[in-house]
Amino acid sequence: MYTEKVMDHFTNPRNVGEIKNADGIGEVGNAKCGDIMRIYLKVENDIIEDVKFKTFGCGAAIATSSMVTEMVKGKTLSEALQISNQAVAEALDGLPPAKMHCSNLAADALHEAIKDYIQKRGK
Amino acid sequence: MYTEKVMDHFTNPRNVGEIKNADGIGEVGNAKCGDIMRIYLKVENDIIEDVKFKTFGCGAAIATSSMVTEMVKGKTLSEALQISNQAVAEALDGLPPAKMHCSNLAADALHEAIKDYIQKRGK
Amino acid sequence: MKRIYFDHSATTPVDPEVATLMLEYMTDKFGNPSSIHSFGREVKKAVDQARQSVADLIGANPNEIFFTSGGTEADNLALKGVAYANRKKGNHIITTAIEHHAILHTCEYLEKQGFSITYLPVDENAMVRLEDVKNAITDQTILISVMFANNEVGTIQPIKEIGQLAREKGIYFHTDAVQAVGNYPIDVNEYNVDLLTLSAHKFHGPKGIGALYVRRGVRLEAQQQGGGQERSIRPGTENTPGIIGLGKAAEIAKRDMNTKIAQVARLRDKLIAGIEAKIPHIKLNGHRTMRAPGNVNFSFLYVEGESLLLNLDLKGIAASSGSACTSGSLDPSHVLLAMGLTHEVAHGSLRISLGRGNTEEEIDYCLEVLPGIIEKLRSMSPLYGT
Amino acid sequence: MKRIYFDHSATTPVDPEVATLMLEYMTDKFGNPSSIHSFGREVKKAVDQARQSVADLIGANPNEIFFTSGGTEADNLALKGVAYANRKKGNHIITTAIEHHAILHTCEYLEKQGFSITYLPVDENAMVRLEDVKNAITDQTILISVMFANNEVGTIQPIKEIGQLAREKGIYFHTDAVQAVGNYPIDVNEYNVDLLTLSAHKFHGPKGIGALYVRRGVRLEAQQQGGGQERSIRPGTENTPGIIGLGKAAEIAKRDMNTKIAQVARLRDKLIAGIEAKIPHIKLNGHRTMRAPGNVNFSFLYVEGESLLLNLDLKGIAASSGSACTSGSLDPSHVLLAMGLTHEVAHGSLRISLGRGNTEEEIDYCLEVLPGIIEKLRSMSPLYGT
Ligand SMILES: Cc1ncc(COP(=O)(O)O)c(C=O)c1O
Ligand SMILES: Cc1ncc(COP(=O)(O)O)c(C=O)c1O
Ligand code: FES
Ligand code: FES
Repeated sequence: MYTEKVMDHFTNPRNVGEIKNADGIGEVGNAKCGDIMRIYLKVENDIIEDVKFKTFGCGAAIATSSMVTEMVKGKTLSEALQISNQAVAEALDGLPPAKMHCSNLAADALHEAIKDYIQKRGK
Repeated sequence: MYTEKVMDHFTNPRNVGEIKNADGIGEVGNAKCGDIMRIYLKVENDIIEDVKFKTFGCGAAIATSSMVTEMVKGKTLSEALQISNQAVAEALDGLPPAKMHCSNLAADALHEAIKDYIQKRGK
Repeated sequence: MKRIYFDHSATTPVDPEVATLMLEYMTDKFGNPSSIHSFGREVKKAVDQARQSVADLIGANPNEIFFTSGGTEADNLALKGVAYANRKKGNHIITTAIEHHAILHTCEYLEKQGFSITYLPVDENAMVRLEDVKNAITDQTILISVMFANNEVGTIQPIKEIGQLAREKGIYFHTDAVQAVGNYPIDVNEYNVDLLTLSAHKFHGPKGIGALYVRRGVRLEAQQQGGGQERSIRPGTENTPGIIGLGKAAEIAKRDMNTKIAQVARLRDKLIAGIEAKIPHIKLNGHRTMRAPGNVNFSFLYVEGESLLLNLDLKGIAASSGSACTSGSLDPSHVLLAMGLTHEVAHGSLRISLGRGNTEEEIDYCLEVLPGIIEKLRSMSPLYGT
Repeated sequence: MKRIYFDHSATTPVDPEVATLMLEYMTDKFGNPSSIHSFGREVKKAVDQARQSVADLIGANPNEIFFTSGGTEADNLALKGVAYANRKKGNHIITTAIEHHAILHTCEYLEKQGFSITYLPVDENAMVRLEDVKNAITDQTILISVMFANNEVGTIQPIKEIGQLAREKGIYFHTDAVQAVGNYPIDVNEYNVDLLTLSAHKFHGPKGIGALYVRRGVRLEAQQQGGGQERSIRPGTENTPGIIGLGKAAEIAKRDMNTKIAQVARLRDKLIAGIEAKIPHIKLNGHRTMRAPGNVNFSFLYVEGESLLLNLDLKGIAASSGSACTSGSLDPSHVLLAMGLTHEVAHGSLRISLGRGNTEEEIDYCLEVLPGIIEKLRSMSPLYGT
């Protein structure tokens, strides 16, 4: 049901964990199925220097979390903001139709983390 | 579905045919399934000397026809009148439930033939 | 004694290749296709493949195929499913007098639920007249259901034309193609069909599995509730060996279609010609040319069908009849009566339905023993002029 | 990699003896049991024999057994069949909140048809309270349907007592015994059951076949129309290999019942004890003693079920979960929620269902890998306190 890429990211998720004193933290919950994803950012000069995640969710949720962290590491914030849920799913060679809503979590959590960083910096 | 005895009488029916100048002829039709049975009697001194049948009907109809002719040959008319449909079916070790109405044909046709003989003699 | 099977319209042997595959999906790859683990996934894949094969056999899309427990269930689902889902559009259904009981008795049931059913008559060859279909249509008509090939006399109906008529009027068109699918080339688009019933055991697949083709967009209400299987149109743990067996049977049927039809029709024509040459007082039932490739159906006057069957069985030949005595009901075949046969003539009907396994020798043997049996029964018949 | 099958509540492998017998009735003895010729008669006999074996397994009479395409169809037939046939007596049906969807969704369907349904709650062990049954009965109640053993958490209900209550009130009592028949000793008379659903594929018989037991005298309306098969209660060409396979599976289940239960329950208890000893923050779901012999169900807090299943699958272990992510629906198991679990806890449930083929080594292996997987997932979880 899952692609090889999904299973690879599920089996060996990249960037699991927390960042102490993160510059930005984003959390989204999937109201539909009760899952939660949290993304931590370390930002320097508008560049994402480090990113980590923690996720309580299905295989797709974990794989998209892992994939999105890989996709944004080293990117500028504005580049990162352009990553869509669709792009994450595509990077994983697709998700089962019933699971497409899971891929929303990953990009959303990332954007939340960026927003958090911007707000904190704004203070 | 049929007993061995039914199949025996069906495969080798006894007393098939007509009797020329029969003393009595009985015919019954099974209105339900459209079958017809005709029995011919040769009677002497109130004893059934010969009996033959012709039947258009299913395996049970043929077997009961054959069986009833065997049962009455050599019997007195009053003995023959006591043979019931049930008795014919029993002599064949039973009939399938759906076919029980067929066994009615045989005893009825016999009784019709006897009635016919009595009426003719009465004239 | 060698036994000869001439009853392929009743059921067919499962192809050994099909059976072997099914065995594998019973003992080894036995998972539930809804399970997400490897035991489930390997079966899910095979089920998808089978759905594709069934779709390919009738020119459909795999997501238009819904597996059922057989032809009877698919017929019930088609009629009730369309009737209940489209009740607001109308309450009138058109079918024919010669449908299988899976259609006729379902229609009678629907009549009790307030639907109005027209049972079209047929001509002496069991053919539906297009004109009759046209005249039966009202603004309440929501469904027309006409069988593809008749199971008793083999007549093939003008499905394409009826389908076109239905489409022009915006009425759904269902065909019970249980006797045709796998034995006759069918394409749901060419024939303008919206719903189609098929059953595996009529073309060397297993019993207990069939399918309903439902054209995308047709409104259909599920007739069984449960887990979400078959996109909730037909829930229940999938009969995976059955589905996979049906898929393989469909694949084989498609591959061998043309050679099989040619072979079977040749035997059929030989048998018909032989019987007509050898036995007097007979009547070929059904259409002479618009006829299922394997169907032979004669009435032998002055003879009753069950006696005939039993005598053939004693000679090792398995066939079938429309006689009341065989059916367990009190009337002979409703199909033969609808064609205008009298009770007596209908009573003496014999159906021989040929399949791919039958041989020329079997036809010869049948032609050898049949005349004697007929003669014997006629000599016992009070109806036969002496 | 060796694969371990721990999902016997989802489905079981077909017994090789059963499969071999079915093969014979597919390719060789393939006749239609309604046919009067020898091909038909030999199958008819085997079908009768199978009906006897199924009846024997549950202490019924063979003419009280009606074959269906599986548990889902039998559940539908039981509920709708009784509801429609007894509508004049009343329109109220009592069931429970933890039934299988084959019951629950059928009840929802019946609600739309004007029936009124009471869904009884359960206690924290998924047990129905007799008192609740009693209080739910009205003078409109025509049917009580309570499952025998729950498919998710294994709880065995007080069937005998509910049956007695129903009988005293003159209300029909149905039990969905799909998880129990063949795996647990059942006698319809001892348990006061009027209708009972069983399904072959849950006890090493084939998929696509089941049966409804209907006590003589119960008024039931057919839910499918067609030929007269199964005394017109369930028409359609009989799935003869399926029926005969079910019969053989029933025979084997009856023969091996006691040894099988002892063996499976021992493994179950070992696994439960092992998990409780090795893994913190867990909750055993279901009743500790009134529990199906093969059922193990735990919630692992801070863990999501599908991830857990996939990780087990990667280690070769096939199990199941009540997580929303697995079910494709948006809510986790209605059974776990009815027991009072929160969404999060229900989310982390794992069902391991054991069968006669499982071994001590497999339990040991599972106890070896499971703690690591749970630990890994927890370490990824934002819910798990660091
Ligand atoms: C024309 C036709 N329709 C429907 C059916 C019923 O199909 P099944 O036997 O698969 O229930 C049959 C065969 O029995 C048939 O010949
Ligand atoms: C309790 C229960 N009822 C009904 C069913 C449905 O039976 P089937 O899978 O044979 O349709 C199942 C299994 O899926 C079940 O566990
Ligand atoms: S004569 Fe018709 S059923 Fe026997
Ligand atoms: S997180 Fe629930 S379905 Fe993916």
